[in-house]
Amino acid sequence: MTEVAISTREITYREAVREGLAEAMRADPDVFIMGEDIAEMGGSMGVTQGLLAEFGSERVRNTPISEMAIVGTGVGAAMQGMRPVVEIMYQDFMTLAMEQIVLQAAKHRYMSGGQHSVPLTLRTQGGAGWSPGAQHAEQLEAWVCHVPGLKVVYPATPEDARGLLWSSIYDNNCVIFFEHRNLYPIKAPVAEQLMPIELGRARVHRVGADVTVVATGRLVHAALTVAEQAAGEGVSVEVVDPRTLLPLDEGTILASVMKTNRCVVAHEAVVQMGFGAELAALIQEKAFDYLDAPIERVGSKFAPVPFAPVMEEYVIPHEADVMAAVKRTLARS
Amino acid sequence: MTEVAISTREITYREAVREGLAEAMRADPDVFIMGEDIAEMGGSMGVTQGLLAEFGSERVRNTPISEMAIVGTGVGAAMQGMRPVVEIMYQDFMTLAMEQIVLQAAKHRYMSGGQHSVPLTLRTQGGAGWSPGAQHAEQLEAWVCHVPGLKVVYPATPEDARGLLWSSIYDNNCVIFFEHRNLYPIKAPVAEQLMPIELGRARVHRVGADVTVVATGRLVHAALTVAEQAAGEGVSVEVVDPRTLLPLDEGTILASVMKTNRCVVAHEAVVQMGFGAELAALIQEKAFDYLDAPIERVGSKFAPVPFAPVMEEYVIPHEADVMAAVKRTLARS
Amino acid sequence: MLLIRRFEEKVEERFRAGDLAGFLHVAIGQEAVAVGVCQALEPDDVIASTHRAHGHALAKGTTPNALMAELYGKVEGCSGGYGGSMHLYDVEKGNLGANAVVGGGLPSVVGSALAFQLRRQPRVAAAFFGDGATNIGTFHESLNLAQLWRVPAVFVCENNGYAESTPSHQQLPIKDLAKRAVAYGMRSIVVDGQDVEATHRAALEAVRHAREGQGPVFLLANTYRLTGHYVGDPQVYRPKDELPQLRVTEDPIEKLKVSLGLANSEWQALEAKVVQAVDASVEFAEAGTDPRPEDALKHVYAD
Amino acid sequence: MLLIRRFEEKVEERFRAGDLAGFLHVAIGQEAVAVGVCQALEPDDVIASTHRAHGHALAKGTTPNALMAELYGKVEGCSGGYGGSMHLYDVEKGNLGANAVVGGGLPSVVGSALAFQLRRQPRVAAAFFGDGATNIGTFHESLNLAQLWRVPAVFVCENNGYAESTPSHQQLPIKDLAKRAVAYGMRSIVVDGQDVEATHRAALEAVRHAREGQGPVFLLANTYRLTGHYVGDPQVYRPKDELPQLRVTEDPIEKLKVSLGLANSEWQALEAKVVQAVDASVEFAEAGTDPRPEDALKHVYAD
Ligand SMILES: Cc1ncc(C[n+]2csc(CCOP(=O)(O)OP(=O)(O)O)c2C)c(N)n1
Ligand SMILES: Cc1ncc(C[n+]2csc(CCOP(=O)(O)OP(=O)(O)O)c2C)c(N)n1
Ligand SMILES: [Mg+2]
Ligand SMILES: [Mg+2]
Repeated sequence: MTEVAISTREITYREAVREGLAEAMRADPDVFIMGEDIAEMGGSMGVTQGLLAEFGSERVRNTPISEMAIVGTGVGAAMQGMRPVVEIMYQDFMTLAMEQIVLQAAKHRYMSGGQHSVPLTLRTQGGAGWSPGAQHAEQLEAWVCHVPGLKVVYPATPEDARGLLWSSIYDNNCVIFFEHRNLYPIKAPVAEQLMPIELGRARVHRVGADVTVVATGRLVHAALTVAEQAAGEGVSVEVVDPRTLLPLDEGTILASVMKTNRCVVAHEAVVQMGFGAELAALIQEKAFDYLDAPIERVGSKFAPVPFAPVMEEYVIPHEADVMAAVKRTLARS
Repeated sequence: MTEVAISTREITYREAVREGLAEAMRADPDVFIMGEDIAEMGGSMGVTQGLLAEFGSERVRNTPISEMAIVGTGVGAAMQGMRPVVEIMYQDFMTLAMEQIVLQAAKHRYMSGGQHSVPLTLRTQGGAGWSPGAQHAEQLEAWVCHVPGLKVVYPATPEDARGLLWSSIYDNNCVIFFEHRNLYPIKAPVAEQLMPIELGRARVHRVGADVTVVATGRLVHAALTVAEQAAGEGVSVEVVDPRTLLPLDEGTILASVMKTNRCVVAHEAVVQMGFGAELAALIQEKAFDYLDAPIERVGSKFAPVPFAPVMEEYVIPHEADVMAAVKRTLARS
Repeated sequence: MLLIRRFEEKVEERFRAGDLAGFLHVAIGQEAVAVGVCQALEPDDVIASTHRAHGHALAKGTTPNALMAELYGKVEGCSGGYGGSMHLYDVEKGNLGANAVVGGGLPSVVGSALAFQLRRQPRVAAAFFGDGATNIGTFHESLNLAQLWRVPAVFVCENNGYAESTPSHQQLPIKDLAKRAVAYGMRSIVVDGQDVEATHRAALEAVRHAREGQGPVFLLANTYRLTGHYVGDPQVYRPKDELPQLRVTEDPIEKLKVSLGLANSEWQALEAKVVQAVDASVEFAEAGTDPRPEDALKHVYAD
Repeated sequence: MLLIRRFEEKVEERFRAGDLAGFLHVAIGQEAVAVGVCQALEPDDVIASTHRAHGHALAKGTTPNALMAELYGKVEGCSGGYGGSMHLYDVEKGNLGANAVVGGGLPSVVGSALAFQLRRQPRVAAAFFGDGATNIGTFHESLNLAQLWRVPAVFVCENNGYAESTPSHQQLPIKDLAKRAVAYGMRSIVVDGQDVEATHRAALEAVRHAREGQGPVFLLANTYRLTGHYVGDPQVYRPKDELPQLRVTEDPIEKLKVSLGLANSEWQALEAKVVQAVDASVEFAEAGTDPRPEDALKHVYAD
C-alpha cells in the first residue's frame, strides 16, 4: 500500500452529520429529509441548518408532530425507491413509531420474499447529562438491535458520523442512526472529502494490551480519557467502538478480547438488558477460554433519568465508572 | 413446617389466566379489564370468556382498535387508584403503545417524586409455531426488561399464570404480563384455591446436577422434555424458570449455576439482544469462577418469523435446539 | 368478483380441511369494494391492503395461482411463502403489501404517494382499511399528513360495521364515518359498497381527483361482512338472524347478477370458468415447491 | 395571571443567568387560558399539562415556592427534584403531571375521567395541549375513546399557531381546528384565549357539560405565544415584526388590565404583591435542599 496524504480539517460532530446529509442529497435527487422543525429552524439541535436554503422545501420537509406518519411515510417513499432520511427529534419519541419501524420497515423485504427494499434512514438523537428529564433522555439502541431486518449505527466521532451516515443513506435497508446530544459540539479532524465508511466495521480507537473497552457513543470518549489516564498508571487499554451495532463486527471485538483477555463494555443506556448485555453474552461465548476476568458492564443505574443535576450525575455513567470497571477487571487474577 | 394437604384440580393455562382475572375482580371493584374483543367474544384467545356475564359491561370493556389509548387510559385510571388490567391482543401491537408504557406508565411515579403510583397490569400474548406470520409472532420481553419502573412477568404453567396474575394486579406498579399463545391449551394441576405467587421469585422446575437450563415461556416445557430425555442418557439437567423477568431472582439462578457449573438460556425470542443476553451477561459476571463452559443461548434465528411452516419451524427454537446446547456445554471440559 | 368469491370459498374449504396454515380472514360480501376500486386504478397505481386481503390482491392483478400458492406456503406464492394470507405482496402488479397490523399500511401509502408527487409521476396510491381502523392513531396521522401535503392518495374505508366481534356502536363514537374526513378538510365520497358499479364510479372520481393533484380523497364504502371475522369464527357476538338476512339482501354478487341481466347460461359459463381457475390454483399450489428450511434466513436484508 | 407572567419572567432571567438546568418553555401570552380554565375547575378536578407547564401548575394551585424549587432541582420542589420544568406534578392539588411528550398526557386524562365515571364521582379531568398536538395519534385515540365512553373530560387546545418553529399552515391541513372535534361527534367550544373572562365562561360551560355526564368537550382557545418556543429561541422562523406587534395587540394581561378598570395604584399594589411572591420563591428555592445523589434510586417502584 502506498500512503496517500489526506488533507484534513476540523469540524464538529454536528457539522459532520450535516455534511453527510448534504453530500448525500447532492449526489442523488432521491435523497430527501423530513422531520419536525428541520427546515427554517434547522432542527432542534441545529443539525439541518442551511439545508433548506440549498435544497428547497420539497426535499427539506417540516412535518407535523406525527412520529408514526413521519417514519411510515419514509417507509412508503423508500418502497418506491427513494432514499428518505427521517428525523425523530428525540429518540424517546421513537417509542411512538416502533410499530412502523419494527413491523413495517424491518419486515417488508422479508415478508414480500425479497420484492421490496426499504432504503430508509432514521436519524435520531438523545442522551442525558444536561438535565433534560426522564422523557428526553432515553437510549434505545438495545431495542432495535433485537430486530432482524434493521441495521443500527451509532457514531461517536465527526469522521464516523459523516462517513457512516452516507453509507446508511445508500444502504438498501432501514438504518437506525443514533446521534448523541452531547457529542454535537465536539470537534475533530476529518478528511477534506467525505469518505464513506462501510457499515459493520468496528473502529479500534486506541491499541492496548491489558484490557479492552468496547464502548459506544459518549462513552467512547470516556473510554479514551480513561485509557490515557490508565496509561499514566502503567495500564494499557484498548478502546474499540463497534460504530455499527447491527450487524456487529464480531471479529474485531473478539480479536481484541482474545489479545487482552479482559473486557469492559460501556454505554449510556441502562445496564440491564442494554447493548452491553449482548456484547458480554457474545464475548463470553466466543472467547470463553481467553477471559481472565468477568466482562464488566458500565451503563446507567437502574432508574429513569432524574432532573436534579446531582441525581442525574449519579445515574448516568462517567469516566470514573469506566475506570472503576477497568480496575475491577484488572484486579482479578 | 407442617405439611398441609392441598387439594388440586387440573385446569388449562387459559383457564388459569381467566381464574386469576376473575378472582382479582371479585376481590376488589377497582379491578376492571379493557381490550379489543374481550367482552362478548371473550378475547381473541378465549381467555376472558364468561367475564362479561359475571362482571358486566362496565368492568369488562370492549375498546376500539386504539392501542395507545387502551394502555394510556389504563394508566390514567391506575393513577386514580383503580387497578385496570388492559389486554393488548398480540404483543406485536405493544409496539404501538410503547410510548404510553415506557414514557408514561413506567415513569410517572419517579418523575413525580413518589406522588403517583400506577398499578396497571398489561396482559398480552404471542408466540409462533402456528404460522401467524411475521406481524403476529413478536416476543418483546427483552424491550420492557430494559425499562426501569416496569415489572415483567412471563408465566409458563397454569399455577404460575394464575398466582402471578393475581400478584401483578395487586402490585402497585405497571406490570407487563406475557402469555404464550401455544401454552393456552396445556393442562396442569393447580391448588383448589388461588394462591398468590410473589413477583421476583424463580421456580426451580426440576433439580439437576450437571447443567442448568434457564428458560422462559414455551421453552420451559421444551427444557423439561429435554431434561427428561437427558436423564435417560445419564445427564442431570436443572430447569429454572425466572417467571418474573424484572425484578429478576438472581439468587436462585446464580445458586443453580454455581452448583451445576454449566448453563443454557432459552427463550423463543431472537437470540441477539434477547433476554438470554442479560442472563448470560449477569451469570458470567457473578458466577465467573464457577463456569466450566460458556453459557449457551437458545432462541430464534435472526429473521422475522416466516409464514411457510417449514421455514417457521427452522427459525424458532425447539427441544432439539435446547438439547444441542446442553450437549455443547457438556462437551467442554 | 365471482372469482374472489369462489376463490375464498375454496380457501375456507381448504383451511377447514387442514391444508392451510396460520389463520385466515375472508372478505365474502365485500368483493364489490375491492373490484370497484382496483378497476378504477391504472396498472402502475399502487394499493396497500389489510388482513382481509385476498380480494384486493386478486382485483389488483395477482393470479389465483400465485395467491393460492402463497396460502399453501409455496415458493411460487406471491410472497414466496414468506408472507401468508395477511402478507400478500405483488410489487410488479402494484400491490405494496397486505398488512396484518390494523392501519399499518396507511403511512406507506402516504409515502408512496409522496414519492409520486416528488417525482412528478401521475400515479395514485390507494389504501384499503376497515371501519375499525379509523380508531387508530396511524389513521389520523396518515390522513392528516396526506391532506397537508396534498399527495395523490385515496383512502378506501371498507365499513362493514364490525371490528372483529365489536359492532360499530361499541367502537365508533359517530354513525357517519364520513365525518372523519372533516377533521382534515379532506374530500370524502360515500358509496354503497355492495353496488360494484356505483363503487367503481365513485372510485374513478376519487382517483381522478387525487391524480390531478387536487389532494387525497376519503372513499367510504358501506359494506357487509357476510361471514365471520376469521374462518371458524362462531360469531357469538352477532344477532342470530343478522347474517342469514344480509346474505339474502346484501350479497353484492347477487346484486351484480341482477344488474347485469345476464342469461342464466351466460352466468353459468362464467361460473364454470371461475371454478376452473380456482380449482386450477389449488392444483398449482399443491404441486408447488416447498421452501427449504434454511431459506428462512434469506431476504432478511437487501444487498 | 400576573403571577404567572412575573414568575415566568423571573424563570427566564434565572435560566439565562445559568441558575436553572435543563431547558424551559414559558407560556408568556397564554396565561389567560391556564387561569380561565383552572378557575373553572373544582379543587378535586384534575388536569394534565404539557411541556409549557408553569402557568397550568400555578393556576391549579401549586405554590410559587414549590414550583420554583422544582426548577432549581430541590427536594422541596413540587416533584421533589425528580421532574423539572416539563414534569411538574402536584397530585394533591389535582395536577396529574406535565408531560414532555406531545399528546402524552391525553390518554391518562381519559383514564382519570373513566375512573370518575366508574366510581360515580362528579369530577372532571382536563387536558391541556397545543395545536401541534392535534396532529398526533394519541390525540385522535384519546378524543375518540373519550367520546365513545362519554367520560367527563375537557380537552383544552391552546392554539398558538406554532409547533416549535412550524407555523400552522405547515403542520395543519385545516384552518378551523374546531373541525377536529367533528370527527368524534364531540361538542366543541371556541374562545378567544386572550380574554380571560371569556375563557373562564367557556370553560365553565365545558366543565358543566362534562360533569353532568353529557360527554367530553373540545375547548379551543385561540391564543398567542408572545415569546420563543423555548427560552433562548432565536425565532429565525418568525416574521420579524410579528412578535412586537402581537405584544402590543394581544397581551392578555394588558387586556385584563383594561377590562378590570383598576386604578393605577391598585394595579401597582397587585404588581408589588406578585413580585414579592416571585422573589420569595427564588429565595425559597435557593435555600432549598439538594437531593442526595443516591436518592436517584428511590421512587423507581412503589412498594
Ligand atoms: C393494531 C392492531 N390491533 C389489533 C389487531 C387485531 N385485529 C385484526 S383485524 C381486527 C379488526 C379490524 O376491524 P376493521 O378495521 O373494521 O376491519 P375488518 O376486519 O372489519 O375488515 C383486529 C382488532 C390488529 N391486527 N392490529
Ligand atoms: C411526541 C413528541 N414529538 C416531538 C416533541 C418535541 N416538541 C416539544 S414541544 C413541540 C411543539 C408542540 O407544539 P404545540 O403542541 O402546538 O404546543 P406549543 O409548544 O405551541 O405550546 C415539539 C415538536 C415532543 N415533545 N413530543
Ligand atoms: Mg370492519
Ligand atoms: Mg402550538
